[in-house]
Amino acid sequence: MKLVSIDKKDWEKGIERLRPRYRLFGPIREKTYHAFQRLDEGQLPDLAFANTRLSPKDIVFPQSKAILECSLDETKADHHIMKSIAGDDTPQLVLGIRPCDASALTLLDLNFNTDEVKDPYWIQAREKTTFFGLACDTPQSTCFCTSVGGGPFDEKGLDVLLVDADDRYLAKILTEKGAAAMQAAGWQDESDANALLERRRGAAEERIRSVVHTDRLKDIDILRLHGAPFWEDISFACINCGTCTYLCPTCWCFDIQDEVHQKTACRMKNWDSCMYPLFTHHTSGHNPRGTKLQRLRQRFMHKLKYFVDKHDAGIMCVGCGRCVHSCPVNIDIRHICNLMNQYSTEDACEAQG
Amino acid sequence: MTHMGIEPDRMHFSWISSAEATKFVVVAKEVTEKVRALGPNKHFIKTEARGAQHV
Amino acid sequence: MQNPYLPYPVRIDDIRIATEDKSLKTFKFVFLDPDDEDRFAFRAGQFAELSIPGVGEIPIGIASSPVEKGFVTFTVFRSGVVTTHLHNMKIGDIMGIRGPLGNSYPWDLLAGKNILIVGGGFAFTTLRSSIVYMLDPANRPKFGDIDVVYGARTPGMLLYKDELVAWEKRSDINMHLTIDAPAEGWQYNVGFTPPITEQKAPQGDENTYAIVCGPPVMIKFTLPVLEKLGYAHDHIIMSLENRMKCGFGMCGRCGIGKELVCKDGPVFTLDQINHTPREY
Amino acid sequence: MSEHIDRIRDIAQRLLAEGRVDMIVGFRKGTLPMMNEPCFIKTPTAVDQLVWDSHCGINLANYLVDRSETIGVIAKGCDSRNIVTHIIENKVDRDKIVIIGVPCHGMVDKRKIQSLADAEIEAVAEQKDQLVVTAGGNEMTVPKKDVLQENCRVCIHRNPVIYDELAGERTEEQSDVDRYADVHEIEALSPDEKWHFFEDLLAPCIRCYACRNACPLCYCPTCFVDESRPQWVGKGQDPTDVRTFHFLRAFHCAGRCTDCGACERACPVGINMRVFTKKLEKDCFEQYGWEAGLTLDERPPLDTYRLEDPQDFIK
Repeated sequence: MKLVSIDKKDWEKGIERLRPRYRLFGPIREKTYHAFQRLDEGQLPDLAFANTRLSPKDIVFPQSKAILECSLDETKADHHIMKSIAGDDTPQLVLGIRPCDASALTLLDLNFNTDEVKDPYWIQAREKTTFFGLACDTPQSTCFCTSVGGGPFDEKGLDVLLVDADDRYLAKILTEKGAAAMQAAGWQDESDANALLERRRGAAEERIRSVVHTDRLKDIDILRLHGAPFWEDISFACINCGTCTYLCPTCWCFDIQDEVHQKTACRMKNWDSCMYPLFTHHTSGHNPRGTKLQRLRQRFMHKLKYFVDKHDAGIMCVGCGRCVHSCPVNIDIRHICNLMNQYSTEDACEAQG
Repeated sequence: MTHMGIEPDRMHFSWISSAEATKFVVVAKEVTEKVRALGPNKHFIKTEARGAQHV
Repeated sequence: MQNPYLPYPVRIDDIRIATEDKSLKTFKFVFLDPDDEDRFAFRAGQFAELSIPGVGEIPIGIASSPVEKGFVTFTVFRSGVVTTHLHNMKIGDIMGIRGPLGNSYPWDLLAGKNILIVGGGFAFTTLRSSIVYMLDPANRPKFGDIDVVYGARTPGMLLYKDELVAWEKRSDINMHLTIDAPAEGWQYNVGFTPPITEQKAPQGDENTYAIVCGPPVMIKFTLPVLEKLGYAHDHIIMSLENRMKCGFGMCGRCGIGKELVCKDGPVFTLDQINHTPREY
Repeated sequence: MSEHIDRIRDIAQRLLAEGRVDMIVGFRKGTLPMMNEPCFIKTPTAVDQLVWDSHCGINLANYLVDRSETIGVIAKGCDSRNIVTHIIENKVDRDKIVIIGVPCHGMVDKRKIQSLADAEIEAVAEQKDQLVVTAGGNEMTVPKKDVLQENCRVCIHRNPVIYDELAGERTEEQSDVDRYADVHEIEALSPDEKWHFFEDLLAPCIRCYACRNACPLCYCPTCFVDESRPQWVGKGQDPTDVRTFHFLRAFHCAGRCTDCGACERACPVGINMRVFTKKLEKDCFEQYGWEAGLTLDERPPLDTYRLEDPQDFIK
């Protein structure tokens, strides 16, 4: 794994070299927050941010994406025959994704890219996208990546890891794709500052203050956790909005919807949320998760138990803290994870306040 | 509706009794002319499935 | 790369009203590209998404049998947006089918075993597929005794009546048809499915499996009967339903615990279901 | 912590101990600065969990519907007005709630406080009308009136309008506020400018429905956006669909909205959707002299007809 030093004086020049080859995305400051956006001509990513308000998952998993279409005009030979809407193959490059958000992509891979079925839209978006991560020096009080198998300098899901080292960036090249982009940018000064990088890593990891415990989740029986009494207390405040799921870099659930525009039918893949009653509502009127307790429990059981049991890849959470920050009623996954992890039958008798 | 930016002349309310044929004709003509003057509506029209930010 | 969202184009070849109240119709589809039929190779118990462009998709169990070639059939209850639209379509209309999806009844495990089928109402579709499959001359020797208990409210609400009558006459399958209340001209059993099962079904043992499909109330009262008859929970096979969209395990809504009804199911043993949250 | 909390706890404890209520709905301390979490308390010994400060902006009237228990609910001015609306709309049985009214001095907007600091806020303490904000290890003192939620800044009903117990002295109502300055600004725009104003306003919307779900008025079993037969609104991110959702929701709140600010507060992307609901609130006030949730004795303007109702929009 090659380490390259990028003098900050060469940063803009390199980005200009990348622009003709890649569709560039990066964090942009908007009023009081940062958001990942397509970088317009001459626009540079603003890397002075804690984390973006929304996760950048929509770059590879858009909130709303037209996937199939066909004509409904019966005079056309191929009417009513759905065809895939060919995706655009233009390579794209995301500058400055945080390691937590990048490692989330590897969790999404477990859903969208399996041995049995592959989502071609996901695969295409993943393949055409190169991720330059920005090692995190400014973790927030709600960050807990180090508890969930990640870290502020974590490399999972990245092609290049950038580390801000004052007057330069240290770029750790992690994949072929990353190497190609580095070459295209003309950033080629090899560096031996591994020790510096490791020092910064250690310092950043120490700055993570939130801790969650996940060690016992795997051993607790699904049905016992499912029937735990604490769900009533936790779910009381929940208003069943989709904020946590839409902001989450690892939430992947989606809906499929048809729309008709004049004589064209279009099938879309839209984000969906387990928080919504409609998510599981049967046509008959029956709803297996008809109460907010059931829906809130589904979200946390999925992330912290079902996923753990199914994939043996830790919990389905990268510790970015967005849901903690943005939940309108302060439902805190750290608290719930710890409650679940320490749950035992004795707790079942405890009176609920 | 006008508060959100629909042109005021596109909106019209009238009480017309079933016996007021003349008023109906007058109002219908007036509304038609006003809407024609505004041209085709640009708002609340979906032409294709948009919304995909990054194709 | 194969696109799992993309349906095979099909033409509606035939539409038959399946029950006297006209709430169910059986649709026969023919693939526009004959090669798609091979790609659609399925086993009894699987389902598919019937896909109507501009309207939506609906997961329906496959009613035809793998041994029936040249077409696929689905019997569809009119209830929601897509099924209502489908009921109004005509022979010759073009639409799509996506699948086959889900697991199937565990045919490898069932080989050499006695099979009890308990069905109620319009959940008989994949059971019909299974019976036709087992009765196929090439397959019949692979199975022991086959018993079928099938109940509906009235004679007119039984699906596939012509076939039921034909099976009644055969000696290699024991049919126990039943309706809720006596009706003129009805020569078979009268009573709800669970008690008829109790009277007619064979005892459970290591070599006998029960496949149960029906409305929740029938399931609720049939399971204790099967337990009484000696069927172990891992010998009771059920097919679950949940709201689905993708049908191949990605969209997330049909989960019951860590299992997804669309991909890990819809067929589960009662034993498996006992170990998952009852969220179906 | 505010001066009201001791009285709130005393009342809650008494109500629970006397068996007058099955549970108290209030706030407990959140896990983040400037956040409290709605909670229920069922035992008299647990009332110490209850908190009351300037971070209780969530409207607790939202937690009263479709419950079988007799509930003691802590209500500031706007909460109490929404409880009145619930009673008028038969969503809550007056006999099954005990209202613990709390005179309110306005709730603070955590985004406004955060925008004053360079670092993440670590703690916010209250000293009467001042907030002591700790961020990045530094302390600063901020007048509370500068960081109030926008709706609280212009609120003229800070005292509960209906209550069974009152947990503090009535506070003086604000009288020198321009309640509709923002609506007037929009009204002055041309149709095209209005259209673009709302287009920009709604561009960040992710349709998480936090605004709808935080709103005590939005209790429909199936919201119109979730209807499938017919499907009124597309489910994607088309701006037409997004706008349809927001405007229709606002219309559904016409004559019912108390400008409690729950929608704006809940929005994870900071959209001020109050500019729609306030326009309708203003119209109801100006045309029918109606403010929602002030009295149990009068029907709201949209379900009554009076000969003198203004009808100059009908030609």
